[in-house]
Parts: sequence; structure tokens; C-alpha cells
Amino acid sequence: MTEIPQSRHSAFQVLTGLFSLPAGARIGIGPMIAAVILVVIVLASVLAPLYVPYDPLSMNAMARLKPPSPEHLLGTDPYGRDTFSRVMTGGRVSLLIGVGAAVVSVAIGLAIGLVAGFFRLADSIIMRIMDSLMAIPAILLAIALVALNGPSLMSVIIAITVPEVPRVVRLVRSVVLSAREEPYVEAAIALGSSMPRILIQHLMPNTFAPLIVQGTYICASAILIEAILSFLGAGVSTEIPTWGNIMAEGRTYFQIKPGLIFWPGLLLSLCILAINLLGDTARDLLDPRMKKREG
Amino acid sequence: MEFTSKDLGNARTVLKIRGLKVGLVGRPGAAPVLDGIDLDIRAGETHCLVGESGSGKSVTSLCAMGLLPRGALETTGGSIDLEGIEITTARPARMRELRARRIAMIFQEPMTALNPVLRVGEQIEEVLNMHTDLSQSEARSRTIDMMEQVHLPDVQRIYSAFPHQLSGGQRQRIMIAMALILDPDLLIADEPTTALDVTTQLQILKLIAEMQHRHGTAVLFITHDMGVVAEIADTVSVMQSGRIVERAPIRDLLTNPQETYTRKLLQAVPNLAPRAARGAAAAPDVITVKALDMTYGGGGFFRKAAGVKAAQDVSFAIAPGRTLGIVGESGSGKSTVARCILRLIDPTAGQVTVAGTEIAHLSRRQLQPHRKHFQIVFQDPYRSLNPRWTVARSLCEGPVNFGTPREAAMSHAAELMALVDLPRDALDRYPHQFSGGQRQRIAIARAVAMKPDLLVADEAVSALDVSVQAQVLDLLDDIQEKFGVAMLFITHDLRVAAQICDEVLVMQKGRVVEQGPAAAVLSDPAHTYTRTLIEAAPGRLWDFANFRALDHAPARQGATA
Amino acid sequence: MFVYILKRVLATIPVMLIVAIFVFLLLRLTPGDPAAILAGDAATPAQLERIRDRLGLNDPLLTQFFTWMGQLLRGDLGVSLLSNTSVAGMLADRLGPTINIALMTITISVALAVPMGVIAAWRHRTWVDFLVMSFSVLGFSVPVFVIGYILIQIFAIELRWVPVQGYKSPGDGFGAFFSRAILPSLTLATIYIALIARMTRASMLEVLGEDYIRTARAKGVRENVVLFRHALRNAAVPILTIIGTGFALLISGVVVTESVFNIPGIGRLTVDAILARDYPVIQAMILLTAGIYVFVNLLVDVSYSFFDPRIRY
Amino acid sequence: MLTLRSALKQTRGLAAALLTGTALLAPGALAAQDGETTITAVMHSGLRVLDPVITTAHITRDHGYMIYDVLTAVDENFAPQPQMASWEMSEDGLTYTFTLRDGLRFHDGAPVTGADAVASLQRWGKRDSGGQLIFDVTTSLEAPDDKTVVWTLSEPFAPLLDVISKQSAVPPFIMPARVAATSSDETITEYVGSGPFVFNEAEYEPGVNVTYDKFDDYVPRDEPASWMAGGKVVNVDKVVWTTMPDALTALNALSAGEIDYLEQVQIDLMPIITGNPDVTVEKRDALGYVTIGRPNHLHPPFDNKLVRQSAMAALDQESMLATMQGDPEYYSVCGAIFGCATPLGDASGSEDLTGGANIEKAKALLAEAGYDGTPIVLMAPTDVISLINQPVVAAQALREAGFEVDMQSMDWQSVVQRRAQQSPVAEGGWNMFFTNWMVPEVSDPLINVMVNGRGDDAWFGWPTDPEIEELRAAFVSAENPASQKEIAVKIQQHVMDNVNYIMMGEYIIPQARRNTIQNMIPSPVPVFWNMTKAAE
Repeated sequence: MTEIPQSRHSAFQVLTGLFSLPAGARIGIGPMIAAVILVVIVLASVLAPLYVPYDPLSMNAMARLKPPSPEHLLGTDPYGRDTFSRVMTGGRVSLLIGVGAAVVSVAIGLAIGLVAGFFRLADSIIMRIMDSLMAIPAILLAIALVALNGPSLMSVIIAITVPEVPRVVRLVRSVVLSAREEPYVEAAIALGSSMPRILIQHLMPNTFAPLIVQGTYICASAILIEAILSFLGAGVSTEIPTWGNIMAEGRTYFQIKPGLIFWPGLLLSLCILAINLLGDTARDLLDPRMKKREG
Repeated sequence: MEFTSKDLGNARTVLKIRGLKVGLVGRPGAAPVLDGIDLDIRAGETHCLVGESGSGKSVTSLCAMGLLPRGALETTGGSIDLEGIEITTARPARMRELRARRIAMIFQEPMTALNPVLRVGEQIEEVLNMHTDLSQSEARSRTIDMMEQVHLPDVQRIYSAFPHQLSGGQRQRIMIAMALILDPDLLIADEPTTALDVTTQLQILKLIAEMQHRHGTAVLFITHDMGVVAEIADTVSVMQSGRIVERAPIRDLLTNPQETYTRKLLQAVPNLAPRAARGAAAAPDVITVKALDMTYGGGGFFRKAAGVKAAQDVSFAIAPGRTLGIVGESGSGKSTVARCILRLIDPTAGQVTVAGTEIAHLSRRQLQPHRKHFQIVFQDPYRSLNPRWTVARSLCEGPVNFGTPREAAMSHAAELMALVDLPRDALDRYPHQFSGGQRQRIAIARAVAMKPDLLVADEAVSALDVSVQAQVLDLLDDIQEKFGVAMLFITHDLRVAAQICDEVLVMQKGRVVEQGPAAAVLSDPAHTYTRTLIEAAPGRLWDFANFRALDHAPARQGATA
Repeated sequence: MFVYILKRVLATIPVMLIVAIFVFLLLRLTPGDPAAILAGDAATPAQLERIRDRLGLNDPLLTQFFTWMGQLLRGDLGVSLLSNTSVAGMLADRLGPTINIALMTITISVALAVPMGVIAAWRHRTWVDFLVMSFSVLGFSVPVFVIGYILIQIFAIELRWVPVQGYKSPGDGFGAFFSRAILPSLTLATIYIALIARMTRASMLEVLGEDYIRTARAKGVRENVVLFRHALRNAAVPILTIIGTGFALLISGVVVTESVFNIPGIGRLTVDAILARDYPVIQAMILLTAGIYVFVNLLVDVSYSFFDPRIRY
Repeated sequence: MLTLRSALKQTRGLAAALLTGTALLAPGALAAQDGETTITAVMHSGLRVLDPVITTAHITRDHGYMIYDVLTAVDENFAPQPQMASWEMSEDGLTYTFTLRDGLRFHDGAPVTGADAVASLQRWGKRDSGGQLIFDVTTSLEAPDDKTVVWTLSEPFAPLLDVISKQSAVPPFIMPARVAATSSDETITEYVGSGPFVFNEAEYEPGVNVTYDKFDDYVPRDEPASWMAGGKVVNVDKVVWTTMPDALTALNALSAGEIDYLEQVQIDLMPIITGNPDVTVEKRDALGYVTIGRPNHLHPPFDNKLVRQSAMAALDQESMLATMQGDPEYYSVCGAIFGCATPLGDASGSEDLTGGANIEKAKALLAEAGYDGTPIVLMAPTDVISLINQPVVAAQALREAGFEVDMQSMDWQSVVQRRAQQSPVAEGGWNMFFTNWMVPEVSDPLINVMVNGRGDDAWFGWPTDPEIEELRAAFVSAENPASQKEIAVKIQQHVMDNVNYIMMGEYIIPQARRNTIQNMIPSPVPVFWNMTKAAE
């Protein structure tokens, strides 16, 4: 209950806020580079079938673990498959897993979070379940889920999604809970807007910015978790190359054929780096507090 | 009205600012934030720096402290001379020595200005630890002594209290103790009483004066409140857009301002003389409130602290075209009443009849059709509009909810823009593109769009600069005249209430202590509390708008700070 | 305070119950037959059936669940289907290494990450900030097993400062423990440091913009005192929170690190148990890790009031 | 990487100087100095099941040889030799009399008696497939006194000594009678044997570490050790088995001297240690392993012999073995289902497998069979290194021949579970999987479970093959080794024609040891007697 004028933003805060934070134009060189890297990797991965020299699955027992050569740009793997072709094709699946996990967990988390933030009764039940899901270690859950469904693309995405959903739910719920204390929401109540309408039109858009940010982090971590699952033998089948299982297959050759880990690892790290950086930038730009100060 | 009348003729100059310029870091082309400030403050003098928000008052003070936000603002020219020491070029370590010892500062919001996780005594003592070689026990006894000097009660207990356990006034006393413990030459007070209730404000102003008198400190007092200026200033500097436009001794400034801007500023200052009451309306009352009770803790959509009786036995009625003001200090329950009437919270007991319907205990669904009869304008213009919505969308939300076709709502919205004196193209813009005053106009337009019978203004002008405040009050007046709407006006500022209300209801700790026609209550208060409030109102004896003392001073004379 | 803790402890009961039901169902719906694993390659279907009977795997699900719950309530975690040893005993053997490595990781992480974050916030938008942030993002971007391999390659194989693998408990001498625990801890710490440094920086940035920081500077307080006495304590709550929730990440990392560094901890035990469908072990392990997670976060919540006197329960 | 290495090497001297204070941390200084000799060995898998009768897992069998002893054991010529007991066979071949040698004691101090042997054999007989065949014709098995066991049969069982002397699957380990009284469906809970090592229960961590102490009261035979037979002389105080889930870590640990012995080295990784003068990589024994593919005979399309023949024609041992092992030194193309170096081994009829893929023939057979393109479900484990490659290589070969292949990845335990499903493919069944055996486990028609043709009672894949059953019965009653061999060749030819399973060749997994470890006995089972450890 603030009845005291100007208590929310002291002159000092307004000043520092006004001048030190970036206006829309000041994005900086880092995120630009990140965006370029990401676009290049995504394009290269999506278009991989058009230009890779070999079928990423085609084996040649006589050409195992060959060093890089004009014939095999990055050498071959223990099955004699062309590493370059596999790495480039693998990006498609890794990115698909990342984007898939991000979209699915954000969508489910948003729906559950809105309900939890809005209906007190459902809230306590939902949050207990979410607490439980959070308490189960993600990797163990993922291994168990993959063991349950077999290591298909879908089960890897589900396995990554399940532990992420509670985090999204908590985020959405907290945004909804704090946003509904805003005077403009009270004004909407006074204007006779119905509760579902307030929920969808006033409250939900508040969750978009944090969700975009969260989504990028989920995307990045999904790609990483897929790699770890492959390492533990619970990843996607080797018939579907991913950066994760290429690295996992190559891990024992770390000392003698570092390329098997290095190249997919490099692309994976660059990709995650870029996504994280863009996520940070998005967070800075989308923060409503900063938006207000642009004016 | 008596002004301070110190003789400062022989006093030494403590701070001398010459041609001070401050600009944005990395944006040399942008307009300077401070553009050639000259300022002299003498020992024992109280120099008031007044101006509206954004005029550069705070930047000036931060500059003198060497505390400009790094990477955002930088000094681009001029000098600040603190008795021979040049501050603009002083090294950080040198600056640290000066602070607290030679030049100290207190801030507007004592809640945020004190570190919430450290005991207040330790925070005062830290000054001694940083700047003196006193032993632990000496430092402590000196701290206790200083706390007693600022009239804190139960010093031993408060020493080890945390800021959140103290009242606003106590916190500000801690700040003052902290600032003055090393007996600095210059005290900079940046809006030190703005966040406080009027009665507390009065005490703090007295305390600063007392301390100044005792130590001979020079005080640079920054405020936007002309009333406060009238009470304490020796000299006044008026700032506008990074420049000092006028400087004069207090009496000269108030009686004979030279600059147009100063005149405009003074004319906008409300005074305690109640407006002429409007004729009683013949129509039945728009709203009748009977025996309204609100106790927090019993649930409700927006839950608050448990078991607090926020409003008890509140009854009133408002006729069309008339304004009832609810005044009181923070925590008096005035906003609770407003929120109960709006049904943003559910009253515990009592009746609220709006436009003939009892609404206090309707279910949300039953209530919905009646919502259009009463609308609210909130205090904080920065939060009362959805930042993601265009103005047009915000304006149409209500009418569309009640079945108005979108086109009709849009054209009505365009008319409303004219009503609140904003350009038509404002409709397609977003809230962040407007100033605080403009936003408040939009919020009023949004409320008016519903053609309500009752308009509740909850501290609707409190966050605005005084000139903007006057404009918004005029607008509300216009609207009331045009539409004959009844208005419930919640404010903590008696001067504002005097300007706009026909009737006044004074609340204290959830109870109504006095209610009646504004003229009666404000000129001849029956209740002690009302009297205290009136007496604490700063500059209440001066008619700023007419550059003279009030001829019929309200309430009893006396008790000037 | 006591009432609050009691309430929180009680609130963990439904959480743990849901975890228990979830894990139980998940396992029973998973294909895999401990009997087949136990019997080996040459077993006949009849032998398998007899083993299943003996293990109680042919009972109705509900019976199995209540049997298990009944055991749990009596404090009996059951017996491993494979090794026939008590699960409680296995936990006792395996918990130590994991806890010790985890504690060391947290110590290293906090000791490095908090100063990193503080300095990055203090020198916001300078190269120091850029370095810290780059490291943080990088820490998130490299799979933990790759970090492990690289550390082994550098410190154990090339430099020969520490052993490649293995575990010794601190009881066998701190040097022996430390030399084996340092690489896995660093491996695990990478992502944790990234997480905490990032949160410290964000939280500090927010706090450094607060009025009381300006007050402290106005008092002539030295910068290091401003940062660590005034700002850090106020920034502590989000940092503690991330340490608590990041614990889940730590558990995930442990699974991988224990494989790479050959540490006989609960991470490996669980993965082995999942791959062998050793139900009692999996159930106990997941309940245990969930319980530890809940406990750590309870600790974190309770510790808030230590850092922030405004928080009272 | 190279620049990193050289840079690191340069810093090493400097760092060493800086770190003299931390020299204590160096691994060498951490080794036990208390005069006990301990061999630390990394085994192929973690020991979790301690009952060597209830499971056929190799690690449990290896454990069995550490702490238990056997009545008779096979030597490097596949010949049964006396171990705990010598024997006499009656003229009619119906009565075997075993006489326990002197000095046999269990680890708890009790002497080993005939009754213990009888109880142990009986429990074993309920679990072991060969044992079951013997007990089918057993009239009585008794211990008339503490030193004697008399085994009476109703009809001659020529390979009896071979079966009870066999080193793999389930050897009949001798336990105290009270332990052997445990039901054959339950695991034992007391681990007392009379073997050369004592199981250290206090230091046992299932799946991670197992420690064996020298059994001081063990009396070895006088003969030199040979395979599982001969004198088991223990020259160290302690043997610690440990498991390392990461192959690379294990090699690095061996290289750094943190472990003494590595049971299995991945061929591809050998370059990491071959340059190390302190480490020897070698083949432990010449027999090694076979890898095989097993079709499901119950369901289409592999219920059709022509389709099975087509699959066999499409597969090529060389490319599969090369993918698995890389170095031809460690694999050999071999079409003999009983192993190329075993007495019964014979490679007739296997040209399609050993001569490279015959895709044309495969296509022709597939056409003849009228294969309708039903996808075959090929189970592909992802977590057992020695089984990862086969399905991947096979899938490609089968696709080339015109098969539709649905390769389904899963962990090994899912394979184990699913291969036991007889249901049709659409309802959770399967068409083909691959597995490995040690050569001695497939070396004769009684031991080799894949030549069992008894339909539902047969091994996973369930061929109903009366012809092979007749041949196996003839093998049991064969008079002499020559006629046994003759029957074995017939079985070989039959399997090649009927494709009961597909022999994919032999390979060897080398072991690696620090050079301080000497006098190891070449043997399919890694044994720790005779071995010595010199100081570094």
C-alpha cells in the first residue's frame, strides 16, 4: 500500500535506469556475432543433405578411423562413416531436439502455470506435483524414461521435457502472481473484464519475455542433455546421428582421434553459446522495466 | 507567515559551485543534464533547491558528493569547491575521506536508503569505523549519544534493530544521525521528508533545523514542495532543465518572483483554503456507504497481512456532481475504503449502494454488470496502464466489455483524447511514450469512457509534479462539471483536498474521526487529529498562488518550524 | 522458526509420496526383467519364471507397491535383486564418495563463483565482466564428460599432478582424498560456477543500484566493504536459491563424473541399477536423491533468514 | 592438441618445481608401502551376483574360480584333469567314483567332505543344462564316506567328465553342504569356498570393488598350472577387482600405474598404451570369443529357411569383425560353430560367411522366398561396447540385400527382456539379435545352447529342429572322440543349411598388464594364481 508519492522510483533510480541501461539500439557486437554463428549453423545443419559428400550412415569397415583427408574432410569414425557428413547431419537432429524440447516444455509449462497461477485450489496440488518432478534428478529420470520408451527421438525429447516443465510452470506462475497485483490488472477488473480475459490478455503476455529467455536456455540445455544421455548409453540410436551420440561414440577415442569429439563438440558448444548469449540479450531487451525506461 | 531570519552576512562559504556541467557518458551530442550551475552555500545557511522532476536537483547534489552513477553521467565542466578542495577532480580515495567527515547526505526514502540486512546502530557506527580510530566501545557510546541527539526513543533497543523494524520517521532520524555524527560542514538533504507523513515531516524538519543550529552546518535542501521551502529556507534556487533560473532569499522569492517559470511554479501550489462549496445537488446520492468494515486476513482475492482492522464503521454518501475527499496519513485505511467500494477487495461487513444497487456482497459474476457505474484512477501512472497495450486498446477495453461495438468505442476514445487534452494520434501509441501526467490523463479517460456515476481517484495526483498536479486537478474538475459524476477523492495531502473537495472525511487508523463540509472541517476542525494534520501542513500560512500570506489562516496560529 | 521448519518438513511428505508413486510406476512400466539379468544368458523360461516368483515380481502391482511402502515405513529399504545385499548397506558404502565430492564441488564453486560474480557486477560492462560472463556461458556449453576428459588429459596424464581416477575417503588421509577428488570436483564445478557466478552478478547488479549502496558510498565506505558487507548480503537470497536448485544439476553431473573418474558413488550405482532393472536399488536411490534435493532446498530456505533479517518464519 | 601437449610438457618442469610442496600428492607416493602385495585388476564387468550357480555371467564365474574349487578341471588340451578329486570309471561306464585329495579345507576351517561335493553337484545339476542331461540319467549320487563320491548312471554318458570339468557356463563349484542346500532358484548368502582365495566380505562393494585375500591353508596340487587345472599357487596377498565404466579412464589408470591389470582392452584404444614401456598388451589365450546373430524362428520372415539363408548370404564376417575389432591381429574369420581351434571345430558349409557377402545370392533367395518387405526388427543394444557394432553393420548389409530393417536401439537389459518374448513382432516380439560367447561356451553340442532344437524349450529364437536333436542325442551316446567329431561335423553342416544361427567369426580381446605382473597362466578365464608382482 503505497500512498507515498514517488516512493517506487527515487530520482536516483530513475536516473541510473535511464542512462546506464541499453536503449533498443545498443545491442552490442557479441550478440550480433552470436546471431550470425547461429544462423550459419542452423542453415548448414538444415541444408546438410544437400551438400554432404557421403550418406552419414554408410559404413566402410576398411576405412575406419581414418585421419582427415581430401576424401574425408574430418576423417572417419569407428564404422568407417564420414565424420564430416555425420557432424553436419547430426546438427539437424540436435537442433530439432533442442527446439522440440523448448517448444514442448514451454507450451505445457505455460498452460499448467497459468492454471496454477490463477486457480488457488489447483495451485497447491499442481505445485506439489511439480515439486516432486523437480526433486527427481533429471538425468536419472531421463535414463529411466528412455529405458521405458526405447531411445527414440521422441523419448529423448520427452525425457528432457519432463524435468523442465516444472521450472517453466514455476516461472509462469510467479509472473502471473506478481502481475495480477499490478494496478492495470485491477483497472481491468474495475472495467468489468472477465477473469479468463484478464488471464489471457493482461497476464499471459507478461510471461512471454521470460518464457522466450527460458526457452533459449531449455533449448541449449536439451542439446547438452542429449549428449550426456548418449554418453550414458541412453541416447538416440546411432542410426540417427546427433552431435551428442557422435561425441559419445567418439569418447573412447578422445586421446587418439580427438576430432571425433572435437568437431561435434565445437559446433555444439558454439551453438549453445550463441543460443545462451541471444537468450541473455533477449532478457535484457525484453525486460519490461527497461522497456519502460526507453520512453 | 514568518520566515527564517538568520543573519548570514559574515558566514564563510562552505560550498562554491561554478559553471558546473554534467552530461551523459558516451553521448556528447545529447543535451547536458546540468548546464552551468552556480551555487554558494554558507555555513549555517539552509539553501533550498527546488524544481520539478528531471530539473537536475538530485544530479547537482550527487555531483557534490562525487557520487554520479558511473558509466552514466560525468562532469564535463565547472568546479565544485568545498572550502578549498576541488571535488570534481578529487581522487576516489580522497573523496571517501571527505564524505561523512566534511560533506554528508540524507536521502528521500529512508527505507531503501538504509541497508535492510544490517542493524541500524552498526550502520551509524560504520561511519566512525571508517573515518576515526575510536575503539569499539568509544564508537558505540558516541553512536548512542548521537542517536539520543536525534531524539530516538529507547536508544539501546533501536541500536540493534533492523531498518524494517522502525517507523519511517525513526529511519529518517537514523539517516540524520549517520550523516551528522562526524559534524560535517555541509549536509545535503535530498527530498528527506517527501516519503513521510505530514506530521512526521514536521518533526524531521524541526530536527534538521535543530541540528543545524547546534552544529552550524550548512544545509543544501532539495525539495519539490514549496510549502517545505517556505518553512525552512534561507535562500532558494529554482531549477529548470539543468539550469538555475532564479535565486533569491526566501521572502523575496515568494513575494516577488522574477521569472515566469517561478511564478508558474508558485501559482500551481495548492493552499489550505477550501474551495467554495458547490450547491447541493437535488438528485439522489450516487453512492451510499453504511457501516463499512474491512478486516484483512479473512481471505479475499488479493490477500494481505492477517487480522488487521483496516477500516471500521465507515459511512458516507456522495451526490452527483460532488466530491468527497478522504484524507489521512499512511495506514489510515483510506485506500482500503476505496478498494472495498470498487470491490477489488471484499468488505467484511457493511453496505455499499451504488446507483441503487447494493454491491458489497454480490458475487463476482453478479457484480459484473454493475461495474460500469464506478471507476477508479490509481496513484502510480507508470503501472496503471498495461505497457503492452496501445492507448486505444486500453480505452476500449471497458466499453467493449459492456457490449459497445469496437468502432463506436474507438470513436468515443478519440473524443476522450480531446477531452483530456491529448492529440488524437496518442491512441496508437504505447504508455511508455508518455509522461507521467499524460498517462494519468489517459487513465482518467479510460475511467470516463465507461460513463461512470462514481469516479474514485486514489491518490491520483500524488505522484505528479505540482504544475502537472494542478492541471490534472483542473481536468477532474472539468469532467465533473461536464458529466455530473460523483467523485471520491483519496489523498494524504490536505492542500489538495482543500482544492477539490466539497466534503471531507478524515481517517485515522481505520476509523473516521471527523467528517463534514470541506470548509468546516479544514477551517474549524473539531477533532485534535484533524488539527494536528492541518498544523503540520507545510507552508499552510502562505498563499503561494497570490504571493502573499493567507489572510484567513486556517486553524490556530503558531507551531511554525 | 521451529513451526516453520516443522511445516516445511511436513510439506515434504506429499512431495516424497508423489516421487515414490511416480518412480514405482515408471519402473514397473519399463521393459526389463531383473530375473532375466539374474539368470544370465543360458536360463530357460521356466527358470526365469521361478526366479520372478521368488522375487515377488509376479505379484499384482498394488501388492508390490504396498509391500514396498510398508518396508519403507519400517525403515527397510529392501534388498538388491541382483547382489542380494541390503540396499541400506549399499547406500552407506556409496553415499560417502558422492557427498564428499559434492561438498568439495560446492565449496570450490562458491569460493570461486561468488567473487567472480561480485567483481563482474562491480566492473559492469568492462573486460572483467566480459571475461566472467564468457566463462559462465562457456561453462554451460561444454558437456561435462568432455571437461572431465580434458582435465584428465592435462593434469593427470600430461602433468601427472594427480591420479587419473579412483576415490579415497578423507579418512585415508586428506592428501589422498584431495588428489583424487580435485579433478572430479573441478569438472562438476564448471557448470556450477557458471550458474552461481551468473546469478551473483545479476543479483549484485540489482543490489548495487539500490539506494543503500549509494548511502554507504556517501558515508565514505571503502569499495570492498560496500561490495562484500553491504551488497553481497543483500544479494544472497537469489544466490542461495540458485545453489539450492542448481543442486539438481549437480546430481546429474555426478552421474557422468563418477563414470569418467571411476568414483564408487550413488550416481553410478543408480545408473547401473537402472540398466540392470534392480528395482529396490533404483527406488531407494531416486527417493534418496529426491530427499537430498528437498532437504538441501529446505536448508536454503531456512538460511534465508540468516542473511536477510526481514525474512522471518 | 599437439601444441597443447608440447606446451604442457614445457610447463611440467616449472610446475614440478613449484609443486615440490605438493609432491605428496603424486600418485606414485600414494601407493601402499606396507609390504603386502596387492594386485589391482580392472575386470570386464562389475561383480554383483555372488552365486556362481544361479547365473552364467562371466564375472560371477571368474569370482567362482577365485574362492571355490572344482572336482575336476580341464587343461589346455581340453582334457579333464583331477583337481579336488581323482576319479575312476567302471568298465560299463555307469559308475564314477571320485576320491577327494587330502588337505582340502573350506575358508571357515572345516574340511571338505564327500557330502559337500554331493550337495554342490546336486544344486548345480538343477541349473546347468549339461548337468541336467547327466542327472536325467543319474541313478544315484552319494558320498559313502568323507573322502568319496560315487556317481551311478542308468546309461553311459560319455562326456560326463567333460561336462563337470568345463570351465565356463556353470562349472560345478564345491561349496559347504549347508550352502549348497539353498534352493537352486535362490541366491546363496554365505560365500565360503575351498578355493585359493578368500572372499573379503567387508570390503565388497557390489558392482564396484571386490577384494580377495590369499587363503593361507590352501594346498595346491603339485602339477604345474594349466588352464583351470594344476597347482593353484597364490603368490600375492590380495587381489582387488574393480570396475571402470569408462574404457579410456581404465587405460589411463593402467598407464599411470594406478592399476596392475586390465582384463579387456579395446583394440582401437591400444595406441594409447602400446608406447608405454611399463605395460604389456597381450592375448591371454588363443581361443577368444565368437559373435553370432540369432534369428527368431517363430515369426515371419525368419520362419522361412530361405529368408534365413538369404540373411546369412548377405552378412559378411570380415566387415563385421573389422568394424568390431579393427586390427586383423585380433579377429579371425571362422565358419566353425564349435570354434576353429577346438577339437570339434569344423568349418564346412560356411563359405557364404567367410568368403565375403554374396548380395546377389541373398537377393535371389529372398525373391525365391517371396519376401514381402515385412520389416525385420533388429535389436541393437547401446550400452554394451562389444555388442554395439554388430546390429549396425548387419542392418546395412541386410538392407543391401533387399531387407527392410527396423533397427531398434535399446539398452542391453531391454534386449535381454525382449528376446524372451515369443509374441509376434507387432506385439513386442523381435526378429534378430546379436550376442557373443566365449569359444569354450560353444565348443560342443551339449554346451552350445544355440544348437538346441527343442522349440519352446530351446534358447531364444526357439527353432523346432528334430534333425539336430537326433544328432545331439547321438553325440551323447557316441562311443569315442572320432565318432563325436563325425557327429559334430554333421551338426555344423546342418546349422549352415538350416541357419539355426549365424556364426559371425572369432575375435580376441587382449589384456594389458603392468610389467611388474608376471607368470600369468594363459587361460580363457582370467585367473590370479601363479601370478607374481614385482616391486615397481
